[in-house]
Amino acid sequence: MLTEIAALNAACARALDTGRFEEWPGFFLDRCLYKVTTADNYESGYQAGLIYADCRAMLADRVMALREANIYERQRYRHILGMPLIGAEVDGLVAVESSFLVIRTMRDGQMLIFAAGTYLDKVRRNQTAEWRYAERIVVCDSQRIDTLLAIPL
Amino acid sequence: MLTEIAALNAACARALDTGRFEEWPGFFLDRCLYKVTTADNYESGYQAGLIYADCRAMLADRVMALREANIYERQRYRHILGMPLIGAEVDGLVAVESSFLVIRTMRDGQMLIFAAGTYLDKVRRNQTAEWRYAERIVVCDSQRIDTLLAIPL
Amino acid sequence: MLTEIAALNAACARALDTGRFEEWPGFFLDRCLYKVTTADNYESGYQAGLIYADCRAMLADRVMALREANIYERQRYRHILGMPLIGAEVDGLVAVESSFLVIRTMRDGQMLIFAAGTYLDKVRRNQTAEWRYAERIVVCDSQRIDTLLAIPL
Amino acid sequence: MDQAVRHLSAGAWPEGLTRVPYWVYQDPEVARDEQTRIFEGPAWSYLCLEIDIPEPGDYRTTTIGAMPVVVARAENGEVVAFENRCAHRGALICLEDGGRVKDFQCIYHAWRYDLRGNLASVAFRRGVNGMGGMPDDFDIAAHGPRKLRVAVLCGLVFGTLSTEVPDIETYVGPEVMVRLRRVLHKKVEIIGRFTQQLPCNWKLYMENVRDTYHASLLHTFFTTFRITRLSHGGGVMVSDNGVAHASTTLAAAKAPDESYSGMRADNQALKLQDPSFMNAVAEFDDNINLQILSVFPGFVLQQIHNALAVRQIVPRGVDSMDLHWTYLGFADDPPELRAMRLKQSNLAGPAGFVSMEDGAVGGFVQRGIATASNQAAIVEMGGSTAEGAETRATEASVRGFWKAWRAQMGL
Amino acid sequence: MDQAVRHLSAGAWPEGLTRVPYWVYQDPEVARDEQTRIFEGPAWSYLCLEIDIPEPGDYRTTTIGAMPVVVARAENGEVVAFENRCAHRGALICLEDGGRVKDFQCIYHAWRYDLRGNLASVAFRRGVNGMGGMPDDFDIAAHGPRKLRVAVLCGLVFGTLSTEVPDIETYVGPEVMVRLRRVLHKKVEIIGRFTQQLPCNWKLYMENVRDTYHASLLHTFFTTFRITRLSHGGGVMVSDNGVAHASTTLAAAKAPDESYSGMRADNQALKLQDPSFMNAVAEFDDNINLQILSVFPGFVLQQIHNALAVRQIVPRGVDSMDLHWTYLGFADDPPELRAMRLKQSNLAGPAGFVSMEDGAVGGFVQRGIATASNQAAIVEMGGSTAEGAETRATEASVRGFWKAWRAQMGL
Amino acid sequence: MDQAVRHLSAGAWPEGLTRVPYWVYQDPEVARDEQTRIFEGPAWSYLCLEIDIPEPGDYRTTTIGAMPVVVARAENGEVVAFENRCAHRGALICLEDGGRVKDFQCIYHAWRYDLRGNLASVAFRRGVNGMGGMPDDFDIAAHGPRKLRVAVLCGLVFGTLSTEVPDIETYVGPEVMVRLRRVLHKKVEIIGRFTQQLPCNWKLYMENVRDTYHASLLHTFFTTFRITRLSHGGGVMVSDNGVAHASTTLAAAKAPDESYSGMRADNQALKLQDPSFMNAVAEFDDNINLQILSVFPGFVLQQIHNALAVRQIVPRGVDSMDLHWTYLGFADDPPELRAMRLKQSNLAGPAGFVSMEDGAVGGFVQRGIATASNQAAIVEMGGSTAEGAETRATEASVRGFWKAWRAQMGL
Ligand code: FES
Ligand code: FES
Ligand code: FES
Ligand SMILES: [Fe+3]
Ligand SMILES: [Fe+3]
Ligand SMILES: [Fe+3]
Repeated sequence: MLTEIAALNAACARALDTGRFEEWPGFFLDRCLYKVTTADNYESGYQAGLIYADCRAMLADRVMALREANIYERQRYRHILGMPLIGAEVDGLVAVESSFLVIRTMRDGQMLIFAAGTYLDKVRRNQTAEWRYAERIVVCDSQRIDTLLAIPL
Repeated sequence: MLTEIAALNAACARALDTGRFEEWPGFFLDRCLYKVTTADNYESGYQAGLIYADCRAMLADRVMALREANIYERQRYRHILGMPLIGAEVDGLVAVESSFLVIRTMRDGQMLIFAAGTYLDKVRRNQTAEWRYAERIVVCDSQRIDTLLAIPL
Repeated sequence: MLTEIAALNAACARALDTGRFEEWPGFFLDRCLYKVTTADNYESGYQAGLIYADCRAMLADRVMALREANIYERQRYRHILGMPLIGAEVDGLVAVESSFLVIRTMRDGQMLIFAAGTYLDKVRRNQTAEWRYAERIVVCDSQRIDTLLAIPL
Repeated sequence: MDQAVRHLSAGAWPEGLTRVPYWVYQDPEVARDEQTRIFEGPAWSYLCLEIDIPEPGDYRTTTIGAMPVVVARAENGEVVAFENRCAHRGALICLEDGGRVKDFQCIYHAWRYDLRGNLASVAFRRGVNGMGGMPDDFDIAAHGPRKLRVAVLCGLVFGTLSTEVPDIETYVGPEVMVRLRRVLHKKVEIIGRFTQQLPCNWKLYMENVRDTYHASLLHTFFTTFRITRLSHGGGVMVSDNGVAHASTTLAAAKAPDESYSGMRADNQALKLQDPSFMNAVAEFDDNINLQILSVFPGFVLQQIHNALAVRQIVPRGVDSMDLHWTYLGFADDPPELRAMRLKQSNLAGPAGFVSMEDGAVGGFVQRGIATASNQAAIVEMGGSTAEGAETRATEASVRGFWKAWRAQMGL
Repeated sequence: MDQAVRHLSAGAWPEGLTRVPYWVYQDPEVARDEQTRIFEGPAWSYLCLEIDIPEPGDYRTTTIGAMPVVVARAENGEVVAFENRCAHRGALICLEDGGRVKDFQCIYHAWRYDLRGNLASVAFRRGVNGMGGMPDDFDIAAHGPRKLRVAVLCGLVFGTLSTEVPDIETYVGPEVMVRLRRVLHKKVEIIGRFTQQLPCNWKLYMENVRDTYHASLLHTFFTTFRITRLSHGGGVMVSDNGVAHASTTLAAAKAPDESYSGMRADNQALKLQDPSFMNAVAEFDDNINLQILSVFPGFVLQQIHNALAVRQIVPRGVDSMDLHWTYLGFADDPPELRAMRLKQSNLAGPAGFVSMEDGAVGGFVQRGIATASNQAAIVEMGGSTAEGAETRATEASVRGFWKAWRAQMGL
Repeated sequence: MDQAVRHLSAGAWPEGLTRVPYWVYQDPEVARDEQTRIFEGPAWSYLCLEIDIPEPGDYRTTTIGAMPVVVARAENGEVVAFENRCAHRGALICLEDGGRVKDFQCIYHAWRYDLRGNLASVAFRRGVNGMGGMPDDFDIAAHGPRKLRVAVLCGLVFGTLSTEVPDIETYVGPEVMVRLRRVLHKKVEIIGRFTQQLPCNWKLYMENVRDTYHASLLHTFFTTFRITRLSHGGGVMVSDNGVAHASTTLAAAKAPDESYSGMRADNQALKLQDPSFMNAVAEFDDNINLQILSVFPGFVLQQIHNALAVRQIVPRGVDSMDLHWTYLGFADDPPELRAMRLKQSNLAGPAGFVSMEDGAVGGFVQRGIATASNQAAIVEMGGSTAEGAETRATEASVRGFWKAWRAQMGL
């Protein structure tokens, strides 16, 4: 199972790193919560996120906006993921924690530590028995975002 | 076993990354050696360390000092760990090598590559059959420390 | 198998990170392709590489040159590797993709995100049944190289 | 380029308000003058929210330009502020974003300050065993960090070192005060805090905030989903001194609108799979969808549907700045309204559908003008004055910014 | 040191061409003057390859020094170029490395430009519903980014803001033109693109390129495998204005050569396990193994056996620069020749066996001279003039660089 | 703030030694003057340990301020030093931290230097095949890097470019020489080397070292475990020229001590689980627990119980510096003493229980004074002179630092 969850995380990160954003919502269940926040906000109990989606449709809309509506300079992410820590299973949902690091590379080649932090996930098998995210809270260590956050973390 | 050691490394790193410093000495045996040094020092055979503890009590004292005595600006670590390389077992001690990267995030959100290097570990099962560190030599690639080294690596 | 490939990647990276360059060609088959390029070049179909070797002998010559001929300031790499993604097997060659991050530490201790990207590998067991690289295309996210590229990625 | 590439000639200024020479965004001398003449000068700077420091002993740290500042609630409940610099040898007195204390103690040599920043005691002032210590004539009362004049307005805390600048309401002006009170009409609650680092001069961001012309052209999302279009009702108001502005957009007419046809920004192909998050809850009894308000030099108040936020602009250098976002709700938000705020937090902020571009466009200008410091921007949309208008197809409010800036800079 | 550590005194210059004061690599004032006097002055800068923009509407972005530039192919097939800065408020007009467009539209307020950079339209110029918009007297034709003068030479695109500088061929000079045409005699094809960031002043790299003295001494690989040695035939040519240079090395004499014995660079112990990649395919009907050519200020053309490349030098600051490599083949390369180019791509570039050191040595100088700004380099090898010679044991071409540099800088 | 935010006015200086204007920590002009007037001026700078270069041909590289320097052991065993800059075109002559060589060869064009830094040969000086080469009148003896005057003192190597500065012992002064000899009384051995990068002006760190007032107030660990308290015996001595200082703390009186009661620094709740590492081995026949010694501009010698170290201060910019730590033992350390040194390495250094704060506090000051360059620090503890005292409740030694600094800067 550890390997399966690690593979889920890796595949999800790979979809983002290779620019195949359309595949990204597919790693989530229809009814899900995806939020990007920071450790300070998380600890203060502030509910808002930089990105906040309470269903997969909102994730799809985010991707659509990135493709069709929003302007941002060409950039790539590279996720480096830590080993997942599998937590308790509560009514079918398995809690998982994984460290992440994202390096952002801009069009001109400039590389930057864009984000580091923890994924606080709740995963469940879907109808076809594949692990999917029912919840993913992206808790960034830093409350500072360079320029903008376009591609999801 | 590889997975067990990887899990030990991950759990130890997580205790530091989440600020639960008090748990950190628990990953070591009572009689142990913990030292933070650099590749240059290691290769020169210089024995002193930035942090040097020859028993778990000294690790606990380090944590006590960080909590009660020392002043340093609020900061977080994020450890990203490589796959452990399991070496030879010599009288019950298994040699393990793992690459690490630590990103430090300061209160104002500034992120920095704080340290990268190798853990040269010797691990053994304790009475309750859990893997623990008998020795951890933290060999940093760089001999340069930014500002100060408060939280252990 | 996943673990075996991950171990191959880790061992190869370790040879480079510990300065044991002479061991590095040994991770490749006699007839192999090793190329360091960038995502932009790869997507544009440009064939040339920063480093380009179409046999193991050229890898050995690269190491010889680094040792005997080329001048570059003392530096170390630290590879942090992602979980390999095992792809299809086509006539005995298994396709593997793995994310990588390389931190370069200079003599004076300065650390830098030197490279991040993906290894596009084709691996096969050699006569002694060890996994080896038949092909390794190092696709860097950034087309920018700081100062020079001496040690292979 | 990693450095200035021009001999800059601060001082020369084109006639009128319709041209802005590019050296204002590049010259380190200008940045230094701004610190003394604006941030430490006769201007009110936003410091924090009153709810950040509800009780006596609560404090919060911030900066005015580059000056570190402590804001605290004194014993008598008064809000006070002072420079975050120890009178002894200059260390920061407070190292945290905020907290609660009995008094302040500098970590370096333990000099103590009361909650108002008055030096209260000097460690070993009398020495030890009759040796050392401070001279007897050392007058504690004569030393301490610089004190600020503070004003609390609708739950916002402003501060200034200036004794000349008029009171905050006069500074903002009656018209914009109405707009400010419209939004901050009851107790707010913080629902998120983020910092966005922008690769541009701080003035480029403030111009962007005041630039009613760009929104529907730069932000496709705005236009396509008809959140704001120049063809919608509303307008912009600017205080006489140029210091404050507010722009509003009325709810969209349902009628078809061809004014953007053919423009990149008008992409009728776009459809949302979950349009629910656009169903804003009506919470202000008017039909204003969107109101952006600013107070010179660095304060912004945002209402985009139910997405409320305060933004604080802090310069970091000629080509770098921090934008501190505080996402707000009201303390008495009913659940469905709060839920809508969380969903609509996708609209603004560093990842906002309609604000993401604002994080980058200042950098595009900074890079575009790299070698054009002796050229000038054209700020002529809507004429040449800084007066409000019934349209947003104007740069009047941007001109108002420069009116205020030049007055303070003496340029 | 992270900052200049001297009072610099630009202006003072030693007699003749044999000394170069170190402040030229350190003084920010000098860098600023270079931008105006050289990069925006009477000099031709390399912009891109003609094949980068084959069809009308194709464009590519680059910089001349720090000035952002767009190069485009106009409707009539002409190659044009203009500053990448919007006439309105200065945003970059193009954000991509290149592409194909019908016209250019600034993202900020949607002002449009035709392929030549002429301002074509202003969004909401007439306002909306009769309000706002630009003044009636606003003259679109009177505004736009600065236009460049463009020249296409052997598939290379050069540009300049200057109307005085003579045509490109006169600028390069007849002798070096012959060398340029020798290599670029037919249609090229891009086989790789890389950027190398060097920790040195841009002039240190250009000197290195023109420094025929260093190659066989710094690059052991050159010497040991006898790719180029000072004892080999060939020489260096420099245009009268110092602007252009070309150096050549003839195929090695087979005879033993003791001239390097005992030097680090001569390591006869070295043997290649796969020497095949040194078996260059003869493609130019002469016996020139190696030819390096440069055009002031920032263009380099390389032929090292079958490794062909164009290098563009872009300063980033007094102690930082970008080197943009474009690895080339010919469109009609037979497979075995193309295969050899790929193998020989190991010779040059950021990881090149014979060029790796050039990426570092400029930084070694920058650091070596850290506190020596009032000292000077000795550039006396081969005498004191900037004339070509039948040997490479000379720094004549380096002196030529300074001849051209001082003429433009008026120093 | 990423840049200076003030118009700085070096030159103006308050009366006496009790005020230090903050612009001294901020002004790039001051940093440049310091390089020429102090680091390259009449001051002795620490270069390395004599044991770093035991044999002829051994060398080590370092810097004096920003000037790169090579220290070498000549054939005759003499210690020599010279600027690490090639006489030809300025490249670093040595690229390693140290090593052993027969002579020095610049990698760029293979110019050779003997162990004293004299230019010995020029590659291809006579050209090749009768062409090229240096002019016949080129005088090798007339060129070479700047040589340093060197002094070896108790196994420490110091160097200066100045011929005026008196010999090192006079420079340090008799009183502090005694303190220096007390510690370095026999052959040392290196047990660790680390570099700490501090976010502050170098003078803030040197003030901290000389600041006997702060130790027990900033470093709780010191106070709580009674390593040093102002109530302990000991004192501070300052050389007449202000150049050198030494402070000492005698073993604690066993009596209870209320002088810190109520201060943060006095936390009697703290208990060590392993107090053994505080059981210092008595190795100097006196009851001095702790001695800190410094020599202007950048040398520090530390004895904290059995933790011995040399620290070298190297400025990197107005707000950045490197601190190079060399942890020492004696060559003849018995095992238990060496073991105690290793345990006590926890006390000092970048992670030291009683020094960690010193790495950060300079940055707290640098940030605290960001916009206070026209304000001044108060350095009045213990009066207004720079004379030694029998107490550490004084800033006399800090005033001594400024006495020396101003003398050299002519301020
Ligand atoms: S600097 Fe604050 S007490 Fe000394
Ligand atoms: S800046 Fe280009 S259209 Fe406004
Ligand atoms: S720079 Fe040293 S030999 Fe040329
Ligand atoms: Fe906007
Ligand atoms: Fe070269
Ligand atoms: Fe201290």
